[in-house]
Amino acid sequence: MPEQPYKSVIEALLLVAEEPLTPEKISQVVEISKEEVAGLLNELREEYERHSRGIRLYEADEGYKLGTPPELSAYIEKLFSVGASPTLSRAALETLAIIAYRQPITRVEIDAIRGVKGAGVVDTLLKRKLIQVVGRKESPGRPQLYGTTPEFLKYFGLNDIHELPPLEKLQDKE
Amino acid sequence: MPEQPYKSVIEALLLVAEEPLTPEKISQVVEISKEEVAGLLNELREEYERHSRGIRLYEADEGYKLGTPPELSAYIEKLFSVGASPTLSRAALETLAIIAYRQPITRVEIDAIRGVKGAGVVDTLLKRKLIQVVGRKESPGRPQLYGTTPEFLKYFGLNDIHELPPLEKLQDKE
Amino acid sequence: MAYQVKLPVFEGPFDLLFHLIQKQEIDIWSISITEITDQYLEYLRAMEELNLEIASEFLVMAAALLRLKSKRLLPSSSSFWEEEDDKEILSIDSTEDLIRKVLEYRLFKEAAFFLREREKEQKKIFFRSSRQPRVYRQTRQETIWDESQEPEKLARLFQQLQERELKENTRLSFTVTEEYGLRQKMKYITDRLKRSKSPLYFSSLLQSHSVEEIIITFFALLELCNQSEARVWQEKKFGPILIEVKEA
Repeated sequence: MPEQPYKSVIEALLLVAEEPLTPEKISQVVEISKEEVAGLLNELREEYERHSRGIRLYEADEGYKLGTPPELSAYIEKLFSVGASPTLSRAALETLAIIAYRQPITRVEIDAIRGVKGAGVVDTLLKRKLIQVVGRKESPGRPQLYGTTPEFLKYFGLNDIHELPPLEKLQDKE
Repeated sequence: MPEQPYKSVIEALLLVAEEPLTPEKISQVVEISKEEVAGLLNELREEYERHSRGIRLYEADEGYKLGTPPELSAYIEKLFSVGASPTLSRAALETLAIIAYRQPITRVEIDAIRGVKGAGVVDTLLKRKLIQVVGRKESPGRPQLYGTTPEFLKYFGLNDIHELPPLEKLQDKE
Repeated sequence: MAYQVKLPVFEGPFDLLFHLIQKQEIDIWSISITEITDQYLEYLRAMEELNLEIASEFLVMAAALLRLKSKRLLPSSSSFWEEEDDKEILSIDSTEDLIRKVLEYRLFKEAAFFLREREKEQKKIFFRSSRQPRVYRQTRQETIWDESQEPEKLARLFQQLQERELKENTRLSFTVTEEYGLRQKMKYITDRLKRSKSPLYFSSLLQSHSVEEIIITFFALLELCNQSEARVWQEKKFGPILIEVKEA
């Protein structure tokens, strides 16, 4: 491996790690002693604070991870609530559930299941890119068919539409 | 909101954002002009490089996100204990190049350019979500037409399909 | 052990041809089809000697090249060449056509090379995983975490909706039959059918077009079919429903 300042290596590891990193793990990857790791982690922590950066080093689960300074929480909350991220209304979630499990599906079919005319809801979901037009039904009027988007998967943290929880079998309709 | 150095706020936002952050979004959250945001992003980028840190600022999807310096890849791979992820075969890359520049295109048309029947290659690319069916050609048999996906752009670190160099320009390289 | 000859590997016949032309270091448009064909066959022979498997496309190209070569030896007016119109992936009409195809292939070979470089570069960069902020938000105690983002909630909602739909459908059909009277409607339909000389449209049986009426009329019709009193058909999928009396 190329010679790199170990501190930057540790910072990179912390940036991409999915879980808190233990000094053992870091020492194993970087191939320096646990003591050296501890020293470098301390340096990192101090640098983050001294230069009033947007990053902090936190301990969690016997490991370390990067997080944001508590005093910036207002900004972070704003980030997650601004624009495209208001939580979905119940109507929107119901509609989304129907589309997810019954795609491709038309508006009329959605309304029939919900028992309500939900004109605006579909448009909202379209605008948020959680659903998209996937074709047209070969029936009178050739209504548009809707399906979910990659954005939808991301929103619910799914890798694949098949990761949607399976539905328990309902009794067969008479 | 508390008075905070804007640069640290932006760094914090980049750290927690789920998707590349556009200057617009940042400007909206931090409540400073887009020009100021652009200036601060530049300062951040330079600081990361100058101090040889483990963090870099990257552009993607018209936004910005944090990633690691390419020269540390060996360590990251070790952390995830994966070898470098498999690269695409030459056949796959050739096929992908043809689809990228000539989309929408059918299998037969791809084969004609390559001079080889590449049945399996297209399927592999479909499975890897680098290409998708974008329609059917209005010719006998109505063969499927293929095009590239957003995943394709991400894979090659492109913001836009137009960032592909023009074909004629590739030709100049004798 | 015999020494091993290393043969370069080519993605396809065009790839090989391009390599051969490039080796000659001449303008591609002035290649001699005879020379190229010979070199091409030589390569295939070398592959054979090494017991390498030769993909069929390489052989098809060899045939195409030989054809081009011999074409030059025969008078061009000869009708000898107007035979089989092979719809193979490789149909090459002339040397110019061949060169055009090789050049086109080369463009994409370059493009593939460009993509390879981008791929290499990208593979070295790692980003924060997009699932990470969840962890971050949870550990920060004040949960911004929003349960509407849980896929399980979707499943629950859908299940509830399906159950409700089931209940409502049963209730609807029950009350409808009660209120309107199936018998009455059946009698109405048979009367109309007997009076009419030509088949009736389903829609002409309706007076109010309310959901309830449509359903009851449909049920009545089904019942009549069941009792072999009426014959029902559609001329095409989703077309209008036509009805006539079924003669005994």
